[in-house]
Amino acid sequence: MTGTASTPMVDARGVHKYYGSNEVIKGIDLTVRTGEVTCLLGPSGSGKSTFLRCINHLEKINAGSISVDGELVGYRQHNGRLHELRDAEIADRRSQIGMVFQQFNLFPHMTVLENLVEAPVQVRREKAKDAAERGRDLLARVGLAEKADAYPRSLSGGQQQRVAIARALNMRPKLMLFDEPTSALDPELVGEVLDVMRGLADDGMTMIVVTHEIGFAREVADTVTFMDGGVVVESGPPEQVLDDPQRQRTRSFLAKVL
Amino acid sequence: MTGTASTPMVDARGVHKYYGSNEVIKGIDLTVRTGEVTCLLGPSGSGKSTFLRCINHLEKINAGSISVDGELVGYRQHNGRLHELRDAEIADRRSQIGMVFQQFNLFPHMTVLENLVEAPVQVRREKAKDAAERGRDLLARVGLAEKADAYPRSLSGGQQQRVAIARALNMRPKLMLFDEPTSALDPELVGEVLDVMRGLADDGMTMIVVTHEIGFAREVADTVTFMDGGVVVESGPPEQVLDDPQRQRTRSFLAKVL
Amino acid sequence: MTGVTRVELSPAGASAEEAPLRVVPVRRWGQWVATVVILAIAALLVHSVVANPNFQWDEVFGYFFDGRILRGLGTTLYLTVVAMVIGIVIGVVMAVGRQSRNVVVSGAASAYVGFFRGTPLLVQLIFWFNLAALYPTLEFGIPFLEPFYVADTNQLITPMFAAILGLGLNEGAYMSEIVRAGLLSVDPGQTDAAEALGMRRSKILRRIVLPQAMRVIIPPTGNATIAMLKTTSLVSVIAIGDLLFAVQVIYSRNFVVIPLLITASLWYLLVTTILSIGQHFLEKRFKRGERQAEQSYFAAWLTGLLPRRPKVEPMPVTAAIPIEPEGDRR
Amino acid sequence: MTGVTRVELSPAGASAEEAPLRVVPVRRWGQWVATVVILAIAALLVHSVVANPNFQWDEVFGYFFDGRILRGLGTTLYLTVVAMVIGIVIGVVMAVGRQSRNVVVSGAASAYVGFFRGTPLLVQLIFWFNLAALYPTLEFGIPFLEPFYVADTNQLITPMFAAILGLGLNEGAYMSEIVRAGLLSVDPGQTDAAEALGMRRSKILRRIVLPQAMRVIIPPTGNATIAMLKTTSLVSVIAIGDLLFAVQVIYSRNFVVIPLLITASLWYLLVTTILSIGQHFLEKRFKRGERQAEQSYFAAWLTGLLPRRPKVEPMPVTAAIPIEPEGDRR
Amino acid sequence: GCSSPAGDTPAPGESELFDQSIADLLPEDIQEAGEIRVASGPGYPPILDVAEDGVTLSGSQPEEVRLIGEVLGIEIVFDDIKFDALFPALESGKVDMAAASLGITAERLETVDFVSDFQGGTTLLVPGGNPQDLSIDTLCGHTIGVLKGSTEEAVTIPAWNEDCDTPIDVSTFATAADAVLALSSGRVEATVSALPPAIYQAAQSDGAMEALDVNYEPTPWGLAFPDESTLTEAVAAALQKLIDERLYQENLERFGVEVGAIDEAEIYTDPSESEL
Ligand SMILES: Nc1ncnc2c1ncn2[C@@H]1O[C@H](COP(=O)(O)OP(=O)(O)OP(=O)(O)O)[C@@H](O)[C@H]1O
Ligand SMILES: Nc1ncnc2c1ncn2[C@@H]1O[C@H](COP(=O)(O)OP(=O)(O)OP(=O)(O)O)[C@@H](O)[C@H]1O
Ligand SMILES: [Mg+2]
Ligand SMILES: [Mg+2]
Repeated sequence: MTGTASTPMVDARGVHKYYGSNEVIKGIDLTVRTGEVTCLLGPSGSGKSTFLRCINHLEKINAGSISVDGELVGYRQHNGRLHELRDAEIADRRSQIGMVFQQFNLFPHMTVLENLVEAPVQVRREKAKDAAERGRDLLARVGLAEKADAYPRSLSGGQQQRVAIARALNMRPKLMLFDEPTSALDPELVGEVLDVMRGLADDGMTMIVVTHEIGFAREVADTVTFMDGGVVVESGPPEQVLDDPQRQRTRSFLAKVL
Repeated sequence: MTGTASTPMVDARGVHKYYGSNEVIKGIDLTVRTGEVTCLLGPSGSGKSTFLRCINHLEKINAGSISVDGELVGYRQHNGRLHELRDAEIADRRSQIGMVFQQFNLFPHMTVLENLVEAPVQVRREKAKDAAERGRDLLARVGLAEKADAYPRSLSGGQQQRVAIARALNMRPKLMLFDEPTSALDPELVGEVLDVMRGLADDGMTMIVVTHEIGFAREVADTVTFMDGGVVVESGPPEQVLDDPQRQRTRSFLAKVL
Repeated sequence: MTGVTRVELSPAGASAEEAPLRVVPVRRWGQWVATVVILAIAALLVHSVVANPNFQWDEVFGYFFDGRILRGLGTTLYLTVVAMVIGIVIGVVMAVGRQSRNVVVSGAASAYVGFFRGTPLLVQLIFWFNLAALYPTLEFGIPFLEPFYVADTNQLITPMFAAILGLGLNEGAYMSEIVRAGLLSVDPGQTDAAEALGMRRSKILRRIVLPQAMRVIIPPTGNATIAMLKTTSLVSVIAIGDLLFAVQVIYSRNFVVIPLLITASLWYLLVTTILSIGQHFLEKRFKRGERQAEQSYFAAWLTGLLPRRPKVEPMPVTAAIPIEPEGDRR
Repeated sequence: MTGVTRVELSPAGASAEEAPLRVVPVRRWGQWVATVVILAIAALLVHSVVANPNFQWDEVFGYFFDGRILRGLGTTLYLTVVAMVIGIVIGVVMAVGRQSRNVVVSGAASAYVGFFRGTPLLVQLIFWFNLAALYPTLEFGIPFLEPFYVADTNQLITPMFAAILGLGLNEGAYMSEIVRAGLLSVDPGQTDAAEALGMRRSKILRRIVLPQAMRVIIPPTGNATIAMLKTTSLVSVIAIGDLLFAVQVIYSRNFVVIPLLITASLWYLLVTTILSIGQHFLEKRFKRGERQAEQSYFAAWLTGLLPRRPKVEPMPVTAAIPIEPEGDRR
Repeated sequence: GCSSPAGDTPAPGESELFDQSIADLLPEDIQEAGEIRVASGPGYPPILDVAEDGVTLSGSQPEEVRLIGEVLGIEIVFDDIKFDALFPALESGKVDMAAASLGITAERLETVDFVSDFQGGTTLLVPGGNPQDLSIDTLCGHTIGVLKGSTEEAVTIPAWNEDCDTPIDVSTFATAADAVLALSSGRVEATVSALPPAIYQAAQSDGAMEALDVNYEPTPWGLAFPDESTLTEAVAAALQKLIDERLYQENLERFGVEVGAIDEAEIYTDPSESEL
């Protein structure tokens, strides 16, 4: 069931999500092919974060289906029925999807390297030595080799976010989800993080990126999807969506952000 | 001793500030004339916030002097000596300087109107009715008339920041200090707050604004001051500092932010 | 979240229009076992308590409204209330004192806390009660000058006064730690903002910091109040009869020990429950303006017993931006 | 901050090059009065304690290393350690249980906390100790079937076991509230991040959430441990001799009450002080990675006594951006 | 506090028991105050107990003190102070004397004075029918409950233990009720206690317990006074008058503890005067 060129990495169909009686996602279809970068744009409250969280099953969806690399997230299909997975299996599938949060969410009580080593050792039962070795390589790649033994709180926001990316990458995920990875950063620090993401995209990582950085989207994205009020308003190649949007909502949003 | 056209509203001379042994402000001179808007730019850690906090004596300076509207902040000159003011007097002077923080810092246990009324009643001993009346006017002015009885946490960031501005204005200050008032906001919400500030500037309020919004600075500021490492690197009218900076440091900073 | 809501789901590759598949919820054997075990234990406990003649339920309820027990209960409640009020006031003063910039003041506050937390309450009670053994008269006045008021210690310090003094001072030391934690929990930005508005320290403490610290202060204070309810029984050593002492006096006569202890326990349970309800509402009161109410002990207990249904979520922080009317703005 | 550092200040209008003016610090009369009053009280207290013959310091120190008292101290320490360990374990289990999605599990945990907080420890101890009066034998087995193990209650539950059971179960209820507050204090983003990495609930609890909750859990646990030190003396009701009971037995023979109570108090103070030091280092340990260390009780006490000097501040969070070498990039 | 004036006692000076010559022995401050404050509280029936109303202090010793008050023509005010606070209360002058069924021992005489008013011997309280057939000579190796600070705990059992190979396993309880409950739950096999309360406890238990019919080595008990108290003489004289007029014995009979009657009220001030 692993991904081939023909199976898309992410295949979301008719996804609905309620918080209580409040419908936050109102039927979203989205396909991301392996190696592609999709940027999600949209105003605050449009459900971008929620959708991302549904993809790795941090939230259960109420209707529709999401499959990652050909496997349903959170369910197993068997004899014409959907069997809910148990926590352990969900955790296992989740470990193949990397996620980077707006607020970094590094583990403050561990050093940078310990942050990177924790999940491979605890989840994958890798040897600490192997995980640490790979971790150091990743840190070097994001330009933080010398910060391995620092604690997260002593790092700048940009540095913290790069550590968060390295932490996710150290699980060798098939898919990376980014939820506004630069919006908590000072303008000067944004560049550092976008550089790392650009490098990832060049290496062929499949990525879904929620962002307000239109410049980045234009440069890196294969597809730009504009969401509002829980639905996809417009989707397509960056040139089309960003420079020649068809819908009024998209245009008014871009007018404000640019 | 009140401000006339000739006395500057803010007159800082040779200001130095240490945190422990760490010199954060290394001799700053700055003059802001009544009715002028000064924008402070500079990278993170350059001491912008610290300087602002020195102006209203939230931090004691270690050398130099700062006077607001002709009066020393935190001291009284008498018989050739500087007498430290007691807390009550400092509080009194401070009440004439409004300050708006990056993180809003609204009082979460009070409604919006209560936030606005608190200081005039507690500090100025105004009648609650009068303060509330003026408060409602101010709320209307920042476009939040109908939110008077809401609690801060139920407001969006932009709304919260506008309440914070109204709260400071309700003390009828001579001078407004803004510390990155839009950097905690979503891009779409930034405009709301900048609009309010623009209106204030048009009304002739003296303002010092720490900001990364170059567009706003260009449009509204009378003077733009670029700080780095605790000193003023460059200062002048916006056209000059923003469009034709003389120093390399300024140029490299603007290159990243723009 | 584990509810078996019917979920329309279509497998990957199948078109969304196909009939939805049935979802088989995961079987959580561990949870079922836990449930069965807990219910079985609960049933056994209830059965063995109700059916066991040793509990002598007639005795238990026979004494429930006994005058002596009710009087003891009154003393317990009175002491708890008074001691907690004094303790909270002292706690606030000491917590603030410990943050004083004056070394002597903060040192004294620390010494107070160290001393009163460090010595047994029983000893403190005996000391206050018998202060006269150490200081037969108390003289009020300016040191080294003639005192302007001299009091016989024993007259000044009645047993009830000694009890209140002992319980209150002791509780003050513990409360000071609780209040200090609360004060530290309030964002310093709040003090900044209030100072920038020109408010004075005392006002800031009273109107801005303390009300917000209450959130963190209330739950451990609830713990402390419930503990105090039981701690008051130590005062029987200085001739004050509380609830527990009342039943002890009765059973030291008739040796109906266990039923009487159950009577006392039921009263304590009742009062504790009422206190928990009070705490719940107090917490709610001080959560005004907070978005998502954390569950207090009582609420957790209630919701722990009631089936959980999805409920309407509170308003989001970030208000959604209204969709503008169509019309090109470019 | 109030230190009289010499500040170069020039008045408004004067040029910065002029000779700096002398700064006259504000006179804080209130603080001076407070200082004098506190020092005077302290001096009076020390004098009256040391010089008062009623304290009989020779008796106090004569009993300090008495074998019975040392044995009692040993029991107190042993019970405190064991009861706190049990209490903490139960507290964690119950705090987690109360957050369970299973209604029966969370209801049972809530009932546990309600019951054990709500009834006096004394009653609980008497119950465990005299369980045989209610249930002469304990039968283990499957309900309604022949039990496979029958034990004599009194043999199974030794007095020490009853004491540990009583103290541990009771403390568990209080600790559960403390732990719950700690768990709630950890940013949910941490759980999100760990879940997104594929970690399982138990792992997340153990490796991510609990270590961070410790910051909030330790101070009230310190309070609880110090209280437990004194609470253990309740076990004398079931014939176990702790420190306080040891001195009570001695003075009930010879009536040297006050000096013996002082002896006990000094021991309690000593242990409390050691515990506070331990708490200080534990707090420091769990503040690894935190930027600005909050002061623990002990540190506050120390710094409250020592003169405060400006010290080198910790590294800023946001690292300053290094100034690039000159060279046009435009 | 729970201080309660003697319920049905006639006003001071009115009683036919009043004896001016004995009253003259009272120290001046007491005469001035017109009352003697006595630390005493229920919890050790039948010697210390409450009356039927459940509030008024009663029992053989408090009633005896009331009689003494009548002889002295002075008001008796009881203060219910627990044992731990008892001596400090004596020393601090909060009370003038203590009626708490205290045994007179050399150790205690170091810090207080006594006037003897009772002879308490030791006996065993065992489960009904005495299933283990215990007696005072066969206690070695058995689990025995005693009362904290009692003569039995301090003196008697250590003396017995000297003849034991396996020492007696002693559990020390704070109150008689705790000890009796432990006996009924089988926690201890017997309690060693003074005879009068043991008889009372057996009577209360409906046959579940019985007190052995021995009165082992009676020793003097007494009313306690602060060291060098000037009140002892008056109290001793008053008590002696009660003994001489047999009112003392009648009072003990009322509570069923006449086995402990003494013939002479003695003042003990020095440790050397005690046999214990
Ligand atoms: N845990 C939750 N409980 C209830 N409502 C929620 C929850 N999380 C999000 N919502 C609501 O769902 C809607 C969509 O939120 P979401 O965070 O997905 O938006 P977003 O597009 O990511 O916005 P932003 O740009 O502000 O991050 C909002 O109205 C929000 O209030
Ligand atoms: N309370 C404090 N104690 C010690 N150092 C401090 C304190 N506040 C600020 N600093 C240090 O002073 C320097 C200047 O900080 P400041 O906050 O004024 O910078 P800034 O220009 O406002 O930066 P930013 O854009 O990040 O807000 C930084 O190195 C910071 O670490
Ligand atoms: Mg979001
Ligand atoms: Mg700043």
